[in-house]
Amino acid sequence: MFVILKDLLKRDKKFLFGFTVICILVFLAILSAFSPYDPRSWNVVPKDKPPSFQHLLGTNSMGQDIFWNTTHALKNSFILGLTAACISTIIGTIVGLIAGYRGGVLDRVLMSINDSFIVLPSLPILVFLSFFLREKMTIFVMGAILSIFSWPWGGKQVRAQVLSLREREFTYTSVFSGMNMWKVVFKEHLPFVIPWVIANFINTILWALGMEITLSVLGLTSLETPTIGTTIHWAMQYQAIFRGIWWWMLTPIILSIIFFVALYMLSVSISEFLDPRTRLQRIKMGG
Amino acid sequence: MEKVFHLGGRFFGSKLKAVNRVNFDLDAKKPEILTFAGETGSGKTTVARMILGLETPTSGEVIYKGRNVTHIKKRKELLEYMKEVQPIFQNPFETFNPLKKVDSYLFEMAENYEIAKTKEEKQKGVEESLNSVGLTLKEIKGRYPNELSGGQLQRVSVARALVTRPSLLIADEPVSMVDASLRMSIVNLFAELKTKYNVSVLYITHDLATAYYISDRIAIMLRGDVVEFGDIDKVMLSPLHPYTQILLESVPQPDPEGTWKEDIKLSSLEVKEFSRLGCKFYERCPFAMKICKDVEPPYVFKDGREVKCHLYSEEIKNTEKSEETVN
Amino acid sequence: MKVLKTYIIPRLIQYLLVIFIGITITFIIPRLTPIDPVQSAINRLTSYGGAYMEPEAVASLQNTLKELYGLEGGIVEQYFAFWKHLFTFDFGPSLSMFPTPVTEIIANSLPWSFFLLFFSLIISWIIGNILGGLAGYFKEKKWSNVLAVVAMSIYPIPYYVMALILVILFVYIFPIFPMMGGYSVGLQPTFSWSFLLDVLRHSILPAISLILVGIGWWFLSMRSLTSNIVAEDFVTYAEFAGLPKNKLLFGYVMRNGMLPQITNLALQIGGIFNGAIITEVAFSYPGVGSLLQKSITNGDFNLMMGISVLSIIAIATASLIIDLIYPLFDPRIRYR
Amino acid sequence: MSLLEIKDLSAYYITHVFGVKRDVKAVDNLTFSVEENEILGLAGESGCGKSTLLKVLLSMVKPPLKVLKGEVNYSYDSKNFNLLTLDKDRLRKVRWEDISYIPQGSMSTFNPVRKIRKTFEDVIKTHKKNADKEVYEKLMEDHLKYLGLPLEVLDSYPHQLSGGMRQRTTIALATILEPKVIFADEPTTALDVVVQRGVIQMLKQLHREQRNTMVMVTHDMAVHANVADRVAVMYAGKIVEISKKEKLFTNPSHPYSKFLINSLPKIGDRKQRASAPGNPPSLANPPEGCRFHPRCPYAKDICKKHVPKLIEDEKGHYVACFLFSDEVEEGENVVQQTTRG
Repeated sequence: MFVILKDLLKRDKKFLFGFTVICILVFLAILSAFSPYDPRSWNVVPKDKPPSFQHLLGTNSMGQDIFWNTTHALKNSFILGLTAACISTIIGTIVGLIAGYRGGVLDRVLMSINDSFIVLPSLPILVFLSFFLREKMTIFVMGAILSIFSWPWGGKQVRAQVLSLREREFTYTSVFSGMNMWKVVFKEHLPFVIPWVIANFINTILWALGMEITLSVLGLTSLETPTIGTTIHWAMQYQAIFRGIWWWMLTPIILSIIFFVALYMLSVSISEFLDPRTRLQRIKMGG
Repeated sequence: MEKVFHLGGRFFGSKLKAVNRVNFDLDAKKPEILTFAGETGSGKTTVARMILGLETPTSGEVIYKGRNVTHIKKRKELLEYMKEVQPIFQNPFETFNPLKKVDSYLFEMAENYEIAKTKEEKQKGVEESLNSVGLTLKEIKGRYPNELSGGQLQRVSVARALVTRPSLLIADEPVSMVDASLRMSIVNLFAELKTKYNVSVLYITHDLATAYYISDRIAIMLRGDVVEFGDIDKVMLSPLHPYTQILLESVPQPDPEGTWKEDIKLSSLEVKEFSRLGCKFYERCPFAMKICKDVEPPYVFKDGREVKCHLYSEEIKNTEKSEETVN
Repeated sequence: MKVLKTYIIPRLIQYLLVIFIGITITFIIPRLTPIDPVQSAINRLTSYGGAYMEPEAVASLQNTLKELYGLEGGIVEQYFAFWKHLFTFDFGPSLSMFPTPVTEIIANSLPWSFFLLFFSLIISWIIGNILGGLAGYFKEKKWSNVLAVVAMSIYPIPYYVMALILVILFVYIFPIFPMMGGYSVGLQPTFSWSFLLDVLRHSILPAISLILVGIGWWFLSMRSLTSNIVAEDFVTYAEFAGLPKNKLLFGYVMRNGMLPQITNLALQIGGIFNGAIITEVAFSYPGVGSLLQKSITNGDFNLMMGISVLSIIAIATASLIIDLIYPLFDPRIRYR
Repeated sequence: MSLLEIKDLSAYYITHVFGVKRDVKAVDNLTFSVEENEILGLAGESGCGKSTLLKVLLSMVKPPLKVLKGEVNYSYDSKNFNLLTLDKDRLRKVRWEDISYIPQGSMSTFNPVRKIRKTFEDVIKTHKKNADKEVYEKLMEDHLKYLGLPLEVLDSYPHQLSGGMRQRTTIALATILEPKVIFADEPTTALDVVVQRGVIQMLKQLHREQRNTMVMVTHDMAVHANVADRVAVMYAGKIVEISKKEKLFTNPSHPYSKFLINSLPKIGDRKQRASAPGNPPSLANPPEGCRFHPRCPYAKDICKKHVPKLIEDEKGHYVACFLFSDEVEEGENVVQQTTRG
């Protein structure tokens, strides 16, 4: 695994950028465990102080240190993204595999449902749903809600991959070599499906975080747990821009730009690298 | 057996009879190479896939050593059948998973069909089948498909099929993707398998030259019908059916004088040929008669082979023969 | 005729299925959640007023609200009642702006949203595809890679963050554009030229933020599409025949690249709609988005239900229309 | 006077993938010529460089393919030029009007979203700028009638035509401006036997009546036997033998040609056929000296070190093998001992 990592870091600039940024952000998220201030409590530090040595990124009108607050925000956002991505990848892959392998009526039914979820505008329904669950909203619940609308993209891709693999000659070779269906799926087809699953996993994290920001701005998430979205929400609430407290609004904006671009670069370079066609070329090069 | 494909959209597709009442049998005691020849879309591959169980025929069935194997459900029965009947595919580079080592398939065969008890015996069995195709385990151990040439890969594919000592090989266009100069080594290999390991081979091809070189009997197919079926020399040296005649005439011969005599009429409406009621060759046949248009020609046994053509059927001979041809 | 059977009918069935699933979900959500909407509405009403109400008044209020929410009777009756209301587009009165029915409120904010979404979608689709096509065709050129990197860093930014960036840039640092609203305060909405100009000035910023992110996506997908098409036989063959560059680019490469982009449009329209709503909230542009925000702050259940149902129907219809015009462009489907 | 002269032409695929630099020596300093109004067949296995050679002769050179050295000199009706160094406009004019190209006839030789008529018009308009609409119509219809193709082909889309019909239309398009030289890259490989015969008949008819020169690439020796006047056999990027069709098929000289011809099965003759031993070399690092020596039963040690030159051992017959040239190894270099008459 490390060989591939070293390989990628050396050759693919996109991966280099994406990987380093994500590592820094993960490090910051871990750092939140040592934060001197409790993220939920207010008025812990003097209000509205510009960035200084004492408070690296300054403080906000709620009396919280922005730097430590951001580390917590990162931790929660990571958790949210990962839960949404895990749930939807599992559901999507299962649906994709069943539709791809079973075929026939089941395939048509699953795919029509899948396509309907893709076309449905998710925001109004998510708003409607989180409006009702407002009291019980935690990070994990939010992740589960978001995964309702993110699993179909994965399902569609996995099914397309499976359909093409099923017709390939080496599938028949393995069937006639006595391998039962499960062995064929896991030993022969999985290495082809995995790149799509990974790229999709990262894209789902991207989508989930984007959605979280949207919903928190509308005030529909648990506003006291700090995430990127809620920091923006409070900054807007306290009219940070009007009152010239630019550093309060700037941190979440820059943070989200780097975070999202890094994630996207990562997903693009991983799907390019793990894509069998290019991997085949690498083997031929004795790479 | 017969196979009707349901073509077209989800709800209202058109019917396409890919294979129309084909029946033939192979003698278990006498190993033989039987060829199914025909152009693309003649249904020869569909016949092969039906025997291998990859397609279920719409009507008719496949009997293997007295057992009806058309609809096998239980896995044990399927394994037994597959142990005896193995396929060889067309494209050597697609037969093996590009991301897996080539020899893994051979050991997979040895494992799943329990050809031997201990690991050494299995290794010996694999080594033996590789030697029977002129390769050694050392040569291909741990290699990826793209590190071997097309000819080598096709040999490994044959070796894979031989691990379980099958009695019937279904080879669908096994040499069409192999270079001309290496092609003969694979073709000779099939002939050798028949004599040395008495393995029968069902050879599916559009290349009549290699078919003539190795097979004992041949069936010429056109749009789902077997138009001529019989001993190789009879069918290829003195063909009766007009389609076989034109087919053999059109095969380019590798000697300078073998150029074609006169021009031929090319039909540009293939699809219509499929749905034609009478003889599928009516459109282009120089001897087409009125009866050929709507009445399906019967199978007639004439000097050593079966031919599906009105020209040779008894009751036509004395009544309408005199009528001038339509085309 | 054959096109009807194999292409159009399956799409219609899909359309009905989308609407069915969407509506059923919106129907189930309020009934699924533990808290009873009627109860929370009553608490809000009573707590605001502070006035003490006799038990009977509270009970009668409860019944009327139940009737309003369509909550009485078994689940199945509610479901059919719900569909009956749906066909007449009657979602009951809005709670925050009490007497006016929901459909009326949505009706006068819909044109704003439609205007913003439609134009920014078309502009970003056209510019994104043309730029992407050019970049794909001239893949080796320097500018094509630079553009790609730029697109890759714009596309993933979420709509709201993009909106904020533009607000900071164009309202604070270079105050050229107005910050909020659909038109200057105090102006009467007439069809005069000056009013239209003013509306335009207000909608520039939200449109730009939608267009920027849109262009990023269309550019990247079109670029990868065209770089594959350029390697196709018919392009190299036409190039060999000496066809002029622009005919090759537009007649051969772009035309074939645009086809999958039409189907993509049908799939992406839901996502772009989400973007439009949240951008409206950022600029408090008087469209469906701000309406949604108002309905959340006031806990206006009926309005929220109305917006969800109507947007589902609107988006499903838009996606159906795009799917239906696709055969006009692709002869391979028209002539089997 | 030969129409086309190629002087020590070399073209490699320079690939630089994942940090590994590799040159595939697809065409390795070839010198030969194509005579006026002949059909020259280019034969050889897959991966021997014949298609690459064709691309270079048409100067359709795109990265990663790169021409290192050599000239491709055309000379016909008082015009002669090196195609590789021709300026852009003249190249555009020459292509299709004088030199045209028939591809393999895969699914996508025509623009899938436009009618065949439109593609024909595009080509004709770029070369006959001044003419108006009727002239195009008439030119197209006459040409198709002349080749025996139904006119409704023009109004249909490529996916509506059968494989054979699409290939015949491609040939019609390639020969509509009556070019001097036609290059065909495996024109009949994707076709069935009967349709292949029809297409080859069409090519020969065009050759006879348009009096043009044709270079046809195919790996099917039997097609060469029925079409070509002379055949050039290629092996691993080099031409090993050029000979008249009759001589090549009755008694080939180069050992590789011998294996190639003897291994072809013929209907009606079951003589034991043998394949060439060993496997084709990889063009990335071909064997030293004569590239066939690892598989050649007559290999001498000179063959292992030096590359045989393509010499004319008989009138119009060329071969590149030390069996036929009397060069003897003198220390490091190779000296011409005596030249036979």
